Amino acid sequence: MVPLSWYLALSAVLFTIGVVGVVIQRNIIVLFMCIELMLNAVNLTLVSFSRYLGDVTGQLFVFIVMAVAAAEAAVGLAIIISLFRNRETLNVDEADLLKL
Amino acid sequence: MSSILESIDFYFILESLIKIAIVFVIGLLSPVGMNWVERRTLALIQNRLGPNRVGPFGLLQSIADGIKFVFKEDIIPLAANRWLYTLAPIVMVIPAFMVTIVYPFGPEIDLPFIGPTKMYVTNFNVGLLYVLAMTSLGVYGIILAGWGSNSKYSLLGGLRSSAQVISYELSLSLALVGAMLQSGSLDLVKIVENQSGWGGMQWHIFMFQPLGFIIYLISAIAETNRVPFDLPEAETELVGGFHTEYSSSLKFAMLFMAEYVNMLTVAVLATVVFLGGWNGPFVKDFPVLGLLYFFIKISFFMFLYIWLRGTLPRFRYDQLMNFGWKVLLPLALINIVISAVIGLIVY
Amino acid sequence: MEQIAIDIPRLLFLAFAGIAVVAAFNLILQRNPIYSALSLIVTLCVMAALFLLLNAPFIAVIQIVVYAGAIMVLFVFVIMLLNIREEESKIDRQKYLKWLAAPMFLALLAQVFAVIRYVDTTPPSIPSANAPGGNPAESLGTVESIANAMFTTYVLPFEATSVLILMAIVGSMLLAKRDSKQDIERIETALDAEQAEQEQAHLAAEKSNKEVAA
Amino acid sequence: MQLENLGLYYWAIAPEIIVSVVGVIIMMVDAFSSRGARKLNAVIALAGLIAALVSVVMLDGLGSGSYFSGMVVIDPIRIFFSVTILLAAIVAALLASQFLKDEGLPPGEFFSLLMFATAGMLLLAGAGDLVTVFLGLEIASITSYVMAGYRRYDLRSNESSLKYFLLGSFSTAFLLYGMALTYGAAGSTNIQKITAAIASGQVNYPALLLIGAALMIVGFGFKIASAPFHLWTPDVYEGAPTIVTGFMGTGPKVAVFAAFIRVFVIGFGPQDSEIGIQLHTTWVTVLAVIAALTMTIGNVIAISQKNIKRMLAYSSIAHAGYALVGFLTGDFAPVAFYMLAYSIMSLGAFAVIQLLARAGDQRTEIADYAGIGFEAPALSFSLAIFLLSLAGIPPTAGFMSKFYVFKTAWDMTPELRWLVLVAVINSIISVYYYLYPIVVMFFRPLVPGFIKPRIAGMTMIALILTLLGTFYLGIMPNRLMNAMSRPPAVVTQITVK
Repeated sequence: MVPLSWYLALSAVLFTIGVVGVVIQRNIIVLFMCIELMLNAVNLTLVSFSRYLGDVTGQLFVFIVMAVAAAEAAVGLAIIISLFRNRETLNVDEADLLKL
Repeated sequence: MSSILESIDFYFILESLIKIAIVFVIGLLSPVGMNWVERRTLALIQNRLGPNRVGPFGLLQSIADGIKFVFKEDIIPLAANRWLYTLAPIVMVIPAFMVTIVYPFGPEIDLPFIGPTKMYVTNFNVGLLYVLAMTSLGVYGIILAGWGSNSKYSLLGGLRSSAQVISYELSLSLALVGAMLQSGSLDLVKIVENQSGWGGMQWHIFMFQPLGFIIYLISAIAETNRVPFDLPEAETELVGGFHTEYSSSLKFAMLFMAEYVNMLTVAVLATVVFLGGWNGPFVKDFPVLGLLYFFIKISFFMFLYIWLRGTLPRFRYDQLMNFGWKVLLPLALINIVISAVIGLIVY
Repeated sequence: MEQIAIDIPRLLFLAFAGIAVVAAFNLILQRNPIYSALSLIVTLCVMAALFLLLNAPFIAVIQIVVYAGAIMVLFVFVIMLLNIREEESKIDRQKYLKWLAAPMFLALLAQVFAVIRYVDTTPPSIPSANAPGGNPAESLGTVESIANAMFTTYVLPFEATSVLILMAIVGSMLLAKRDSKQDIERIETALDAEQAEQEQAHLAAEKSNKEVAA
Repeated sequence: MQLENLGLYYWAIAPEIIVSVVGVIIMMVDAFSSRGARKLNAVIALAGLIAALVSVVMLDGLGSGSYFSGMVVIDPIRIFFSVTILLAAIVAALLASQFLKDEGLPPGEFFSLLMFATAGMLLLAGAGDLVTVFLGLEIASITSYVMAGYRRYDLRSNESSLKYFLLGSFSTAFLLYGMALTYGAAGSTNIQKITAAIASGQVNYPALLLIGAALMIVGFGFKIASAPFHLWTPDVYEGAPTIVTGFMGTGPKVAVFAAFIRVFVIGFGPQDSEIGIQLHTTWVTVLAVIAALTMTIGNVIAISQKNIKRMLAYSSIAHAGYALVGFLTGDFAPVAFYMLAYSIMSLGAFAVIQLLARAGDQRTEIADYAGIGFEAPALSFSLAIFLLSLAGIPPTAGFMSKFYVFKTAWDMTPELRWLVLVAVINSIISVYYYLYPIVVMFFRPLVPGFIKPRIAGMTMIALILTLLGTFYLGIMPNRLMNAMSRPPAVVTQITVK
């Protein structure tokens, strides 16, 4: 039996990699993929808790998270396409019409 | 370390390995046989002779082709992305072969010397979903081949194909839902066993799933990129589609093999879910008959593929998309509603 | 500290975890989006294997169908559609963020390992507030158990998901479709009306100016 | 089947059902009617929203309790926040008609998205379980991303939508991680059960609970645009179409506040156990600091803004800070009242800006407003009133709501009196930048090329409604406050009807 803490550690590491990716990546699509990675890391946490608590809620939650991720991906990629139609770059730094 | 060794059931592993080897060989050889049948049948339909020089009736032609694939020089186009170009065939062939482990070829048969043996490598609780998952991974091979070749024909072929596969996968999965509702399981073996009534003829296609079967069949043909939905490799517009840049080397052989194994998978799924799998008259008394029935049903689908290829013209791309989204998908949804209502009434 | 027992699940876990972490790093360090996407697909598939290890076959298969089979296909498809090749080496205006990333990473990791030590040393006090009766370890994670929960306790979230999906369909269709002829016409009429109004106002202003001058 | 045992009681989610069904109806009507069914869509949307409003009021009669196995609850928090959300949606629907016509945008999708967003917010406001909190939040957010990019031929709108989307989903991941850790620690996702677990001290890993709460603060903090997670707000508010800005600055924020209150004030409220006390003091301290930061940053940066939409964006950050002060009192009523008042005046201000900005949001610099005071008196005076109300000048809603929040905080939480002082100082600072556009409008020469905007009937209704609301809440708030000050019912058992 693998200890719960190993799963939690792995998912925390993956989540952190995702966060770092969001910070350092400049390509919008890759940035978006990093967010997906973060969501997946959370899924791992949920499933491992579900297993170790003997409670199905965690897996249900993962199911909902997947539906949300799918919806988010569809909308997000549509936004990226509509941006790309108007301006041919996918570098976050160049989307700077609205300055800070 | 001793604890690891103790925890392993060697007999089980040996049995599984032998089964996997058998299934793998079937997977490897089926393209050869199917290809020969396809060429000869097409020739028959088109009033030609077809391959007839190598071996009796040209039977060895495909094997000769296979040998040629292995020994031909492997050319990677200059502009291609070497890494993706090489990866694509591998990505395509692995999921295709991974599905073969859940093919339920027949019922439990009492083999001489060995005892009762299940005629499949394994089955699980979510077998049907596993098949869908693996087939959905196959699309990456096409996409990567199209992208990695760095040629416009390949790219267009890859784009078309991925759009087509995504679109038709929806109606394909939804068409299966009706049968799932009736059998109440996602386990392929249980689905087959559920159809064993009526002396082995209580197939789902007769038990309220004719519409589901038709939807499944059409989407399956589109899913495997066969005529009349072979847009991704429409020779007249796209040369060879996503595999334009793959010369007849081992890589091409892999793409080719993956396509045929996918066709096999789709046929197996149709057989299992709609045509009762190994079920048929007298299977209860002579389980070996199950294997024969299974083979006959698969062959029927294979012949259907070739027949369609010999007779039907190709769809136009917009027609294809419209058909998928505006006809098949709603029909599949209606089928689910019908199945649910029937399920409420009958069960 | 006691000897860590090595058994097959642990070996498998370590192998999968290694692949997942390497692939995740590859995801964030690649310059070419398609390689990033491929690394993410690898991570997702490995994650499915981990779910199998956790005795959650349904979630594992759904993970592959939904994430690897649908979401990532969409990503790769968009990368192809927009034909994004290698990023040209541009001047990275936010290079300092990379320096920010390293300490952030270390801090988070330190925190993570602190928690893990903590979790390891504290035994769980209660199994669950709402653990179902019977032997959950056997049935947990099968299609039946998930379906049972989904259509009883979680029926409302399940139904609400349909609203979410419907909305996502409407939204993405709206944003991604090309302007149809009808749309362009409508926008042009609106803009024309705007322009006409402005011109009229301009004329009126000139007229009043003239009147004032007169 | 024992469906009765599941707590499936559809009246308990009547508002959500009405709103989403109307969303689908609008899509159908739009698909099968000839183009230009804008008015019809707007009327259907309004009818649906008003029906939902009626059903929300009727929810009160059902009595408090939790339904659908604890997925939704009926309590005063849900009722008051739902009313605010629906009012915001009604005003947005009233304004949308003219906006869509002026810009030549497709109406059907807009109204159905508005409906789905509202359904998500209502679900969020009534969520009794972390699963429904997450789902409601995502329905509301994803719809907002689409609506921010609704003017899809406009680059600014695209960018706004993209930034909102990226940062929104980034924060969602944090929120979700927080929820996962809380689930692991408390063994349940149900807020009541979490409370019970904390109260009895039966928490698996107390450290995980603390980290989970921290991550949830990050997630919620992003959604309500509190500092230091506010960076997306000005860009998104500036780029989105103005009425969308108005709507997403109010509706989702109100709904998130409702969920925030339910998770933190009720779920992680003061408990007797050791972990409960530790958790409560920790989050109260953290949120107090965040509130102070939020108000100060919002107000200070707002002073230097040249664009009125950006200015209002920073002002909305500051208002989130004031609302957080109410949050810390541990009572929902000040926050509910504050959010209602804020929604009304903010939507009113955005309505006027939308009219003055014209198609494509061309004129949103404060300089563009020079001298229009007496050219378009109705609009200018309304804008002035809304700005004064936002600044908190009596006798408007803004004054009353701030007074209510600050007074409650001063009385109920003596240890946080420093925060109230910070808030009062901040309100005084804010008067400066709210007065600036008013000065520009009335005391500067008219800029050439100003066209007096045409005001359509529905827009007029919206403006009158918001004006009346601003004064009503400012002058006669007693009835509402009395209704709200019933003690929030602590739901202890699952009621099945």
